Amino acid sequence: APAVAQNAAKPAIVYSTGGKFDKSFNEGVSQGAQRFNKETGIAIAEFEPNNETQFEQAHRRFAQRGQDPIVAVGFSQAVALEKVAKEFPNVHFTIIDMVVPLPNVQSVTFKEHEGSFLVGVLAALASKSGKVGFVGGMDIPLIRRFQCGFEQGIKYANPKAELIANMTGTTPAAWNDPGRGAELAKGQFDRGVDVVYAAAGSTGIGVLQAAKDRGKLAIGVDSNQNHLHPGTMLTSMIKRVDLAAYNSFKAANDKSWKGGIAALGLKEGGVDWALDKDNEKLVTPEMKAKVDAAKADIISGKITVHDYMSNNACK
Amino acid sequence: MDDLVSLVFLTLAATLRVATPLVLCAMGGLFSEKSGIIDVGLEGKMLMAAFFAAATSAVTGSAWAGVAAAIVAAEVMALLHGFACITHRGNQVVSGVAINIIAAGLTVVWGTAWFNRGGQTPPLVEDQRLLPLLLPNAGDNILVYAALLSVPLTWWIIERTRFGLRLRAVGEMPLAVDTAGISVPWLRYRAVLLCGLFAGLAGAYLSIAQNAGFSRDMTAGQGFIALAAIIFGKWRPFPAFGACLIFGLLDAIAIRLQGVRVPGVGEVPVQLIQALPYLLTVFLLAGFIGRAVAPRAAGVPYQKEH
Amino acid sequence: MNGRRPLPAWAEIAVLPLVNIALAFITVGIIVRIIGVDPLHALQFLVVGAIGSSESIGYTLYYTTNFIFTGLAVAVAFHAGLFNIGGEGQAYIGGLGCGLAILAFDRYLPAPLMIPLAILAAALFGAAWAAVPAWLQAWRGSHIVITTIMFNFLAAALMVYLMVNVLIAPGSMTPQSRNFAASGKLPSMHDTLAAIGIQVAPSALNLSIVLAVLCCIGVWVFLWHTPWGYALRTMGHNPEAAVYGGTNLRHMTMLAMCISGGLAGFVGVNELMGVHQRIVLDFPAGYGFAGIAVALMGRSHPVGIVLAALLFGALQQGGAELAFEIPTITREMVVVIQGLIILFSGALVNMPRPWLQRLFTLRGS
Amino acid sequence: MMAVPAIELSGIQKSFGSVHAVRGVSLAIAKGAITGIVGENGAGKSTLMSILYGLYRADAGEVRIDGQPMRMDNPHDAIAHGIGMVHQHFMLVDTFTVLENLVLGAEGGPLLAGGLAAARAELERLAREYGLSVNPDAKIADLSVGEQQRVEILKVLFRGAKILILDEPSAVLTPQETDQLFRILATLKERGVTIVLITHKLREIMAATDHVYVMRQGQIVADRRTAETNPEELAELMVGRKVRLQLDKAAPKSGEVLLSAEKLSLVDHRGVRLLDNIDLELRAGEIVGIAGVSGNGQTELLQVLSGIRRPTGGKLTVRGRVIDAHHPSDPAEMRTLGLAHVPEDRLRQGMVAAFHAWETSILGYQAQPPFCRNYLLDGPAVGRHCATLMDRFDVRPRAPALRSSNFSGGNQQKLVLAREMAQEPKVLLVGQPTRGVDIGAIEFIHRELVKSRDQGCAVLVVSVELDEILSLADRIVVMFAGRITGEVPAGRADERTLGLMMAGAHA
Ligand SMILES: Nc1ncnc2c1ncn2[C@@H]1O[C@H](COP(=O)(O)OP(=O)(O)OP(=O)(O)O)[C@@H](O)[C@H]1O
Ligand SMILES: Nc1ncnc2c1ncn2[C@@H]1O[C@H](COP(=O)(O)OP(=O)(O)OP(=O)(O)O)[C@@H](O)[C@H]1O
Ligand SMILES: [Mg+2]
Ligand SMILES: [Mg+2]
Repeated sequence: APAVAQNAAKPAIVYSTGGKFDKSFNEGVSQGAQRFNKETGIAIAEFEPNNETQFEQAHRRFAQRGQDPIVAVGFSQAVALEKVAKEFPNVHFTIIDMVVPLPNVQSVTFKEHEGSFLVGVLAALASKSGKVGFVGGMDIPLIRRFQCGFEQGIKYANPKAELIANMTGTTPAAWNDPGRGAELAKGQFDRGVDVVYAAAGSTGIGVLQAAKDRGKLAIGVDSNQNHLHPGTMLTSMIKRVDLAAYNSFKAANDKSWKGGIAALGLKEGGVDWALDKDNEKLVTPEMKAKVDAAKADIISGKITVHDYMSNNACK
Repeated sequence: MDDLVSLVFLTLAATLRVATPLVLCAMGGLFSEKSGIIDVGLEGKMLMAAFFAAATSAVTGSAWAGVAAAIVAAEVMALLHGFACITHRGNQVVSGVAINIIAAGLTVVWGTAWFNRGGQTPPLVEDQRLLPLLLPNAGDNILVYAALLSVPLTWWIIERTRFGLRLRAVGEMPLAVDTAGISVPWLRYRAVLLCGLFAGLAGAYLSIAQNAGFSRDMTAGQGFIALAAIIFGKWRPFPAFGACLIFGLLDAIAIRLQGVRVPGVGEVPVQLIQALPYLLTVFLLAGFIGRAVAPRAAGVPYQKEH
Repeated sequence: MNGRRPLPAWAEIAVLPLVNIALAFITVGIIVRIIGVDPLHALQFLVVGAIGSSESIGYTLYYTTNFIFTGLAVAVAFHAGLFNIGGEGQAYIGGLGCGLAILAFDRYLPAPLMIPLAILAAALFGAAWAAVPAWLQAWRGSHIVITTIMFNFLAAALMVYLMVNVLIAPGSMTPQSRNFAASGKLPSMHDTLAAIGIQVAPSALNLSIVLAVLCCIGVWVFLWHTPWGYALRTMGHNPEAAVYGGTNLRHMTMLAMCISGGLAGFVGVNELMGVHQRIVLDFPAGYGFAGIAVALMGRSHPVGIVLAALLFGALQQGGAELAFEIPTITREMVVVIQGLIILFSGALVNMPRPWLQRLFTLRGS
Repeated sequence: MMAVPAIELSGIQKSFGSVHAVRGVSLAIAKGAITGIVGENGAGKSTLMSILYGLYRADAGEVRIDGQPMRMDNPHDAIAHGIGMVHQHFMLVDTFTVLENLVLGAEGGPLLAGGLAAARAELERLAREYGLSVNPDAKIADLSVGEQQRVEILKVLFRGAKILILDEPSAVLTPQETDQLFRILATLKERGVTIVLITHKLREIMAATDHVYVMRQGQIVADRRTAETNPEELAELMVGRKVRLQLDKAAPKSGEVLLSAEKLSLVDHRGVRLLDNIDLELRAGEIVGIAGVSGNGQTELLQVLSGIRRPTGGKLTVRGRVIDAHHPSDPAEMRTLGLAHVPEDRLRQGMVAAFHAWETSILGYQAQPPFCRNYLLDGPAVGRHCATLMDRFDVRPRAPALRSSNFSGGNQQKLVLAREMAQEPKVLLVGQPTRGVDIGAIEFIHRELVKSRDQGCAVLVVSVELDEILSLADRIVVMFAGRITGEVPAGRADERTLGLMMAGAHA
């Protein structure tokens, strides 16, 4: 690793209660951190709280130790972070998936609905039966936002296409129940679904597995999951949390860090669909063309994808 | 018409898939409870087994090694339960709760330490798993058949063998067994070990047959459902099996019912559907299907000289 | 036990639990070793993390508050011979009650009225959630252990339904209610102390701990100094004698479980009113189950429960700090420790007794 | 003594925690003879036998069978050496059939089918040989106590025991059943079986045994050839001082009716008639004794009279308060009506083993002044109350703070009795007043009961001990199968006729 400068940043991450390896945004953040660490050799302090009241403790403790910047992963940290950010106006904070309007806080949110729209288009095109499936994790607005964007994408590509959606559960266990995920997927396959989109953390692993076992197509989420089952992974809706974390660290490291609010969508490259060697065979040129067109339209504003969370409804 | 048939078939297949771990667990629990040892720890045993099944088969590359490891792991937990409840006459429910908590923690601690994937094991490939034998779409792997077989087997052991007779006796009146010159602890240990065996298989099913790998808390309450099935079946193998199937069916239907609008009612809330098995159990436990009588000595530590 | 004389009472109460905890920690030490960390080093972090600063003490006491509530809940049921494993669900629903009361009135009522009302609501809802299994046991003879377990699952489902579909604040990212108005906030300890001129580091500790202490006293008086407590304990030890003594077992079962559930419900007060200031999901976070261990270790006596709760609180806080300091130790380690304590001081409580007896017999002769 | 004794015990010691139950007992049981062991409750008889049977492990001492030293670590060894035991408390699995209970532990093979068939044949043989007939397929729960004991004996014979130990076998039998039992024992003796008989009934000792040992406080205090002793001597040896076996009391001055039952019935949820049209009157100043083999409704009668169970038919009047299926009462109300109840089984009903004596001393009265003042228990007051009770009834040790379980059976009984009598009740129901109580304490308790009778209290005594009923009661009512099968004034009652009524034959 390269030598570390004295006045280098001392970054820290406070993960959400989902834990560092949630196969979702926490994991994305830690990947960003690893990349930063590889490039700069700077060690990154991390903490996985096991209940929400530890957020405030963690923020304060890191700030006191002169850690900077401090990245808080997940909306639920907002309240705690706001408090501590006021106590330490000279420390830089970054919060992901939520907005905290303070000068020394950088708020990064993602337009998951836009990314989901694209994979929705792809799903509709790839589906022969005209039936597409969605398996969500815990039934919360964030996941509804994925589903809603996905649905719009499907309808955009094939108005007659039908969406069969399932939520996995009602407790956080829903993020960690691949068995149930698999059953839900199989249930959808039994009803004719041939492309399924999993937005369910580790539960998704079961969904993707089920698709593989049944020879159906599956769409991964958050990080690029195409490599999990080359051949049945149609694509992944990538959410570049890693980028968000990485950029924050990098900026802090070369003293170009800025507060403010960033909502990262397709335009900003915050969300996207994954095309790589693992799924190129599955994506025909026409499909690619159609998706790229949609992407361009969204970026140019020709298509506006409705955001579920703007009114807690998909219309 | 034709696809209706296939839908029915697939629903039944799904039912069986979901019911398999319940059935195995229930049969295991049945032995334990019949011998007078309440087992709230089925969940924990199953979880441990699931973890070691996946971990071992990921490392060795052999599904069968995984199954073996699962059984060993579950047996260790079973022995712990026995050690606490039989040898040291501890409170059986407490021991069970402890085992559940310990399993929930240790699987992740070890998982993170060994694979650092936050308690997950690496995803398993084909030959590290138990695959369907005849009907790929039904997912009829060997353990499903094992579960189906375990029911008549359990019945036969309990009703038709010497061991079974003594098992039933020790669950009702240990003192009578003791005065008949039979060792109560040894009898109960054997019951607990049998329980471990079945729980082990159930765990293996979860992580290397139904799924391709372990993930934290992947048992998600199924141990408790199995427990409910036992009571529900009034501590008899076939009724307990029936209960497991009902729960399985409920689940299979729930999956298909999600988001469907029921005329009049409107869309049934997901949460309600997911709560159904628990609601049903409570309802049935409330004696609306007739009172279920537990083995008289269940939960009572046996002690010659108070 | 033949031959050896039974332990003196003080040893039963004081020495045995300590031995049990020691055994648990030794086991943990071994596990920690296995994953390659120096146990003593870890222990040091644990202790410092738990009581090293006024802030950490604050958090330790804040967790302790929850454990006192659930510990008492389990204990009261215990004394009545009932095994209440439903603390988790009762805490959850208790919190719901507390939250609903506040959401309904915080705009109109001043704190002095709002707070007692919310606390009452928490108790009532918790009690109601415990009352159903109690009724099922008393009138339908269903196994209370199983029903309370089932009711934990039901509580979770109900809460998520309400949070996601009914109570969620518009535009909120997560299922959480709108924030409580100022009158719905239970003053935090550091503010309260600051008001009387004592400065302590801010922490989650709030006035619920006072409520917890009051509950301890209340439970003690009720169980050992009122005829109803007397009848309740009689039922727990010997139902037949209770009937003979003129106690209606069904009513007593209801009473015991309602008190138990109400106590568990207060976890909601500490969490929602004291800390989150809104209704959130999963705030009971295992306190209900840990309550079993607390009650067992505390020998179901308020004093013992306070001590056990302090231990568990320190574990929770110190454990977090430990995970903070040593990356290889994950938060689940704390779960394991709790589990082991439950095992050793609950299920294996009898194991060290013979050793101690031998010890005392030797000393005696 | 004859050549080699079948059993030889030397220096047997056994303690339970602080209780030194057996203290260096040595004795020899002659082959092919019937040897009796007598002793007050808690003398250590059952414990000694449990040790011989390998159920408890002796702290010290040696056991010899046919002269050979043996280690009796568990019943298996004992059974292997041909020892069989009929326990004071039956060792049967209620939910099993007679046959299943018979084969338990002697199934003859890992599969049941064969064993059960063989057992059925063997059972018929034994039935013919000893006239011990029971239905092999009946569930134990459905058998009468007498039949259950028969099963116990069959179990022992089935295992071909050469040494048979019976612990208080006649406690639960009618005189007639007892006679049959002793005929069976005689037959067994002819066949060369060695028999050890534990009993409290000196009459049986005199009638059946060849040799008798007397135990007290865990030791053998005497050893007599039956032919050379008499009941008075044995009684004295048991208690350690002279005892008057019969109680002398003045004629009753019975007054108004305080409790009356008309066509009182009780049917349980399974539809079994536990009480069948009971008509009963209880007058001030008299003692009514209820005789009968246990399990014939006496327990239920006490439960209904004391308000623990509500009658399903008929009506009960207690000092003017009318109670029937629709107007049930409860023990609390009954107490306010001046009815006190000393339950049959003090440990299971009358007290809480884990409670301090002072807590036990207010069971049922905890909510009443002076014990409860403005919703709080008045500890000191209760303590003083308990101390006075202990004085009056000479409960030993005189320690209100001692755990109830650490009092001896007799003293526990005195404590419960004291609690109820202290309320100066108008009606006093007493179940098995002297069960588990030694002869010394019996005297005292009987005198107390008569005293309260003379103070105008209406006393109802339920006991399975005929002698007790005969010596206490002014009127004797006999119960059988939930019915009253006869009533006899104490004067004109004798064992035989009562025995017949107890067996169901109307007088
Ligand atoms: N289950 C028990 N556990 C512990 N100690 C016991 C138990 N039963 C009896 N004891 C102790 O053993 C002693 C003798 O009890 P037991 O009732 O056998 O005496 P006893 O000879 O019958 O006295 P009494 O003549 O008054 O009935 C008592 O002092 C009591 O403390
Ligand atoms: N399991 C036990 N634990 C503690 N003490 C016991 C136990 N069994 C018996 N004892 C005590 O040991 C002593 C002897 O009891 P044991 O049952 O042998 O008396 P017994 O002579 O059979 O009296 P009974 O005539 O009432 O049957 C008594 O003090 C009794 O209380
Ligand atoms: Mg005895
Ligand atoms: Mg006695």
